[in-house]
Amino acid sequence: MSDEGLLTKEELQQIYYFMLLGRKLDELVWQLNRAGKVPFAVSCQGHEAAQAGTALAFKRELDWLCPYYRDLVLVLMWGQSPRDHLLSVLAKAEEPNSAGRQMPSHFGDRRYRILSGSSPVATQASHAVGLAYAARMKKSEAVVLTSCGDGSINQGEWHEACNFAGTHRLPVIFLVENNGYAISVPYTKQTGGQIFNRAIGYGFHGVQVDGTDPLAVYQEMRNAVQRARTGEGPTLVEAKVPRLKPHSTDDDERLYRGEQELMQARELDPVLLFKKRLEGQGFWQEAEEQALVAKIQLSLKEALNYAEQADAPDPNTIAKHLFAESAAVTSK
Amino acid sequence: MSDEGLLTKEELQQIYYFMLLGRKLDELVWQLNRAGKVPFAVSCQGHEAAQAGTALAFKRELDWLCPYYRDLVLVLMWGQSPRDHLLSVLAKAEEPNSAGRQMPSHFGDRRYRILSGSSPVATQASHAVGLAYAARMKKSEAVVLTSCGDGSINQGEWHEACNFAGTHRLPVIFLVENNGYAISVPYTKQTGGQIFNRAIGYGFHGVQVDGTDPLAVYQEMRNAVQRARTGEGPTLVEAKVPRLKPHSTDDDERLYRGEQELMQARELDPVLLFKKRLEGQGFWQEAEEQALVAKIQLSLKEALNYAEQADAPDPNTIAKHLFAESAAVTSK
Amino acid sequence: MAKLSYIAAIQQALAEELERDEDVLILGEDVGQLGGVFRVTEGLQAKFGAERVMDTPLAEGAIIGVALGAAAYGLKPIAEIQFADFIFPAINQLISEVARLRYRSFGAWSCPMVVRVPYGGGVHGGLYHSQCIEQFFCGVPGLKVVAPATPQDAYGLLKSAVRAKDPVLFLEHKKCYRLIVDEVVTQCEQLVPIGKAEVKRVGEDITIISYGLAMHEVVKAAELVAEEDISVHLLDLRTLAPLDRQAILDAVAKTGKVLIVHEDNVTGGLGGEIVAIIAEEGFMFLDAPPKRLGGPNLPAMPYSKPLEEGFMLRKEVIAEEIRRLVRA
Amino acid sequence: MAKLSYIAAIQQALAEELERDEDVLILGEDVGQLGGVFRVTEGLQAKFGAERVMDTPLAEGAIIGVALGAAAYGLKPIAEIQFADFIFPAINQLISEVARLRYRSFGAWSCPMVVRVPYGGGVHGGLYHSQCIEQFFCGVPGLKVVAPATPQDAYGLLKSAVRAKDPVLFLEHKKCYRLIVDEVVTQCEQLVPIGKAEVKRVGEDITIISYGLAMHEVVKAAELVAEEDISVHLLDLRTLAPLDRQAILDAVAKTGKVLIVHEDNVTGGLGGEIVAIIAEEGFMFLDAPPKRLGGPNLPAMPYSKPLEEGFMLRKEVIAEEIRRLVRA
Ligand SMILES: Cc1ncc(C[n+]2csc(CCOP(=O)(O)OP(=O)(O)O)c2C)c(N)n1
Ligand SMILES: Cc1ncc(C[n+]2csc(CCOP(=O)(O)OP(=O)(O)O)c2C)c(N)n1
Ligand SMILES: [Mg+2]
Ligand SMILES: [Mg+2]
Repeated sequence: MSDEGLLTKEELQQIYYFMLLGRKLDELVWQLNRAGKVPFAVSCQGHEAAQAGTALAFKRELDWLCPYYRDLVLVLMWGQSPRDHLLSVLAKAEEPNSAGRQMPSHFGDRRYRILSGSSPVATQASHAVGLAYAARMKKSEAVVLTSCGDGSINQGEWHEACNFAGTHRLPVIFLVENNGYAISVPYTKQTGGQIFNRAIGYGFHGVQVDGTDPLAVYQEMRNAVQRARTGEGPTLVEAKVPRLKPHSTDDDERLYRGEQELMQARELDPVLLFKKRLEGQGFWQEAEEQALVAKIQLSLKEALNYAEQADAPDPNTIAKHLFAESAAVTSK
Repeated sequence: MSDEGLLTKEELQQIYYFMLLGRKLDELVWQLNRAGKVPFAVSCQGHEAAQAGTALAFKRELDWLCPYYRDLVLVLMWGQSPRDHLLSVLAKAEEPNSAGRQMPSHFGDRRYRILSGSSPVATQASHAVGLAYAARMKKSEAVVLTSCGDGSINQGEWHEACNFAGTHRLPVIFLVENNGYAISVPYTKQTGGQIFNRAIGYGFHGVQVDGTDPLAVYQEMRNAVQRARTGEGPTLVEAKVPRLKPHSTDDDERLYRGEQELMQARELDPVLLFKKRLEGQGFWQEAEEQALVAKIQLSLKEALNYAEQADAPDPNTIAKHLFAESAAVTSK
Repeated sequence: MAKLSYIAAIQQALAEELERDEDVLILGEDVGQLGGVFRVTEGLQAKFGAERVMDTPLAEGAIIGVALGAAAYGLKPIAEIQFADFIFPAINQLISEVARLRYRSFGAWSCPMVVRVPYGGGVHGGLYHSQCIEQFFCGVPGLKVVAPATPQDAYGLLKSAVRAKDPVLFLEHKKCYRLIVDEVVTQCEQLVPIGKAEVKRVGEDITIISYGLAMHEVVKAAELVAEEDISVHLLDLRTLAPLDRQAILDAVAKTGKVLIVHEDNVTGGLGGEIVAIIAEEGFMFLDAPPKRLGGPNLPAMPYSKPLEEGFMLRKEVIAEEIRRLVRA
Repeated sequence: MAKLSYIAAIQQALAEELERDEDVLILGEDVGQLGGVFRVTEGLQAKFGAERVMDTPLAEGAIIGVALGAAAYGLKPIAEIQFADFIFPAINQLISEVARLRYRSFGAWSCPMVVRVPYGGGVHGGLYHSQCIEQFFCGVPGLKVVAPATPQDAYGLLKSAVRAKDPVLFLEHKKCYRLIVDEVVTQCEQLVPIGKAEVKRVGEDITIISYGLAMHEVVKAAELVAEEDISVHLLDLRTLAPLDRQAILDAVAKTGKVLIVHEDNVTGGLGGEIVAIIAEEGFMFLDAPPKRLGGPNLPAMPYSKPLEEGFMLRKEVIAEEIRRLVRA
């Protein structure tokens, strides 16, 4: 596929910017973990292109997002800042997802129509369907995106959501970020059949796309968004991506992935691949790269500074917002 | 499809016998309900051919069954007697499914490897998968059949079972008896896509078959059983059938089905259709029909007599078999 | 003032709320064209359209998850779970999502929805169409659980639930639907508040705390023992979570003897929590051990009539327990 | 006799049972090659093969449903739910199917299986990796629920559970895994019986009933107050369903004062049932109101450290409550 015509140079650079921003931010978080400053983190590394290509296809000032824990690039493009994320990994009071109540990467942000999610996988899928139903009922043009991993689609809840959406032809898009693993369980022990083929059974369009190629993802997503926006119902997009980090900072992936496999995965690094491609097309130069990296690093440093100095949650707020009336619930 | 070669005349008559037996038994139960003797019943009417064609394809002295409440003909062919069923609809102590603890048609019979089922739909699907896994582990040749209605496949549990079976290529067959309704909810408001197509997404074979034609069903099932028995994994068989009765004796289907639609359904009565077909092939005559009906009615009368005289459960047994140790659990 | 059955009172409340607020919508299995398997929503789809009174696929998890999404968008969903017994496929959504959305987002999001659940036995429902399920939800922070016994309470609590800012599990006893008929003030804005119990009978000798169908059986038992000059003070909880602790303690203080009666299993049923509150905070009021009366510790009601009758609480048994406690 | 951590004791019991009976199999997410996210099943797949130690798809409902089918066939499945917080997708199978198979078939079928569930907080798990879930299962007839606090009990109860004829929910406190190390008699057939509590400390002034990680915090609190000459009688329940009523009543009779301590929410937690049993059957032993101490009524433990610490029970708080009760 020729890149020309599909996106402008500025748009291509925007994609690259967010991929790189996500990558650098993620790396920083893992450094903080290794330095003992962050007890737990997950990673978006390897999924950046799939997410950036996806986000660009939406009207992010109108559309809704029900993401999962790897979707750092998605939520950055939907509006959150690196500072938001650093506040969250440090579990500070002002972090926007949960005020420090949830683990990091449990995104949720009312400002940007990112619906708060939880840890049990795949529960967000039916939330997205409900948002889509409500949006249509209120005559909004909004489209809803929900995502999850390749293992998570095997939860019953995901199925129920897909069937509901298919039956009512709702404006919702199911993105599956297939990195071939659910923690240690490989695809072959996890999933019967091909993921994108599940769409057929729900009566909507399904497609598999190379998730290391943001443009291929963008193109399929654009089609999907158009279908959704014009009443043609849901789409399932399966993006094949490499998992470049262990499942989480708690995981030791050498117990189940050989060195060779890990090397192969690194060859699919979407940030490097896309950078090369931009360079090949004359859209990016080493000087620009260095300037951008420096800019990002500086902004991350400032954000980290801010986040580190921010207050931890006050234990006295522990009972707040259980109900609207916020009655003090005490441990008696 | 020519009937010749596929089955012998005796086998064809056997199919017809069980279809007719199921029909007459079912009619009797509904009469008992209308006469106030049975508080509740569901029906197999319309599903008889799909079930008879299915059962014939199995080794019923070896294979396992995890059925649902419409599967009267299936369980009769797997070994239960009309007397068993009448004891059950009358909730007598000696009924084999549950000793009167469950509603009628909640089949289960250790003698015939029919695993006890419950009311929440689709839970039996993963039981079948577990049986198949265990059978394979113990080097048995047994195949497992599980069935449910077209609405029930939209439960998350059904999906989880299918994916598990597909991933492990287990010897289990998923029969979906698609009668176009889940109580009052029609297919169009229930299910996105075509049911048999869901198999593709799980990586196994799926097929739709005319469930009013026992031979068509038999043929697909025979293939499915062979695949299962030879290690080629699961099959999903969708049998399209008419629903000839309301959902249950509690239901008033005129609230959601027009007279014309009901008439059309009656034209698809599989018992009548198969009788005509046998007659057309010279395999069945009116005299045989009359003799068979008389024989069935007589046996049902005897069975009913027996069942009516059988004892109701003793209230003192209410706490029995909660645990193996059968400790008396009292309401204190 | 009209005489309404419990089911008619619920239906009326639903119709009024749909009329009042166009963001209210109903979703569930068979609730549309059929009007529900119990006919609670009869006629509502014809009046308010299939978008606002919608038949869903057979998937309780999705019903609740979709309702959450709709609530997050700004609508007021009223979800129906066809039978309480079939709420388990949705319990992950209810506990992990619905009950927790506000708390986990520090108030940024909320989840105002009503989950209507026909529950309870005595209807020939067998093991899976008879269950009480309140024990699974009354200990879930973030959920309110309501279980009216009378048409007026059903009407007034349902309207409160629809207007509530947080999720409410609304338990409707199936056997009450057509059995319980009473005067109901409707079309009123005098809603029954969530969280308030009510004294349904004033007495001196013993306090009984109950709710749902069992409450009516207690009334009958109270009438039986009234002839023997035993007077029963009866508190109808109406809301099961959060419990009206003050009303419970006041009721116990009234007589010094307390019997808790519910249909749910004794072990694990709400009675344990109530007794614990009384023992912890009202110990000085007690002049005899508190006592629970409930279903046997068995997996719900068997189908056959003699077994079902053996399972259900009867007024004679309650009356006998009252006499024992009063005379002790 | 060897010194074993709680996790090593569990691993040893699993290995021995797999060795003893070839019908035993383990299934769950990541239990095979990885040996589980906590490494409880480490090395077992290498030793016993992928058929008997199997990685399942990410679907808890199927894990339990498949285990039921395997049990019905004659095998002895040990299912692992990766975190207690993720048991809800399987609760329909557990309550409607597993707990009820024997009862509903009048004993024709049975469902011997163990469901291992790492639970509890204090591990920076946040709202969804910290929960106590016993309140959802202790009132379910047909299920037994076990929650050992020590390596020996974990070892002995797990072996009993694998050999049991009925389903056992086996709750392993995550924080105990590596924190609690003790002498364990292994390779023995002296199994710890299901249904029996154990006095873990003999005392005179106050009875404390506890289980799991909280039990260890109680021990620390008991040591604190011992310096003030308060002696604590400590009962470790070990089995949560069915409760060892006799042991509970005996323990209360010993001192006349009782404090129940668990990590689960106070409201809805098992403490309510225990207090109710004591109030109903041991009223005459009590010379002060019983008291429950547990987690606040909030949806599990928040992630941030100060919030988590605010949530967890600390020995100082328990000690303070002991003093209050003893001096009252
Ligand atoms: C219902 C549930 N079960 C188990 C878990 C534990 N868990 C967290 S992530 C994960 C694997 C998810 O794999 P996948 O969906 O492929 O996403 P990935 O992390 O690979 O992007 C598991 C098993 C969970 N969060 N929720
Ligand atoms: C989990 C669950 N939800 C709801 C019900 C109530 N219910 C019983 S049968 C039924 C419809 C089933 O329809 P289908 O699967 O098409 O089977 P059919 O009766 O048409 O053969 C419903 C909703 C149930 N039994 N279980
Ligand atoms: Mg994955
Ligand atoms: Mg149907």
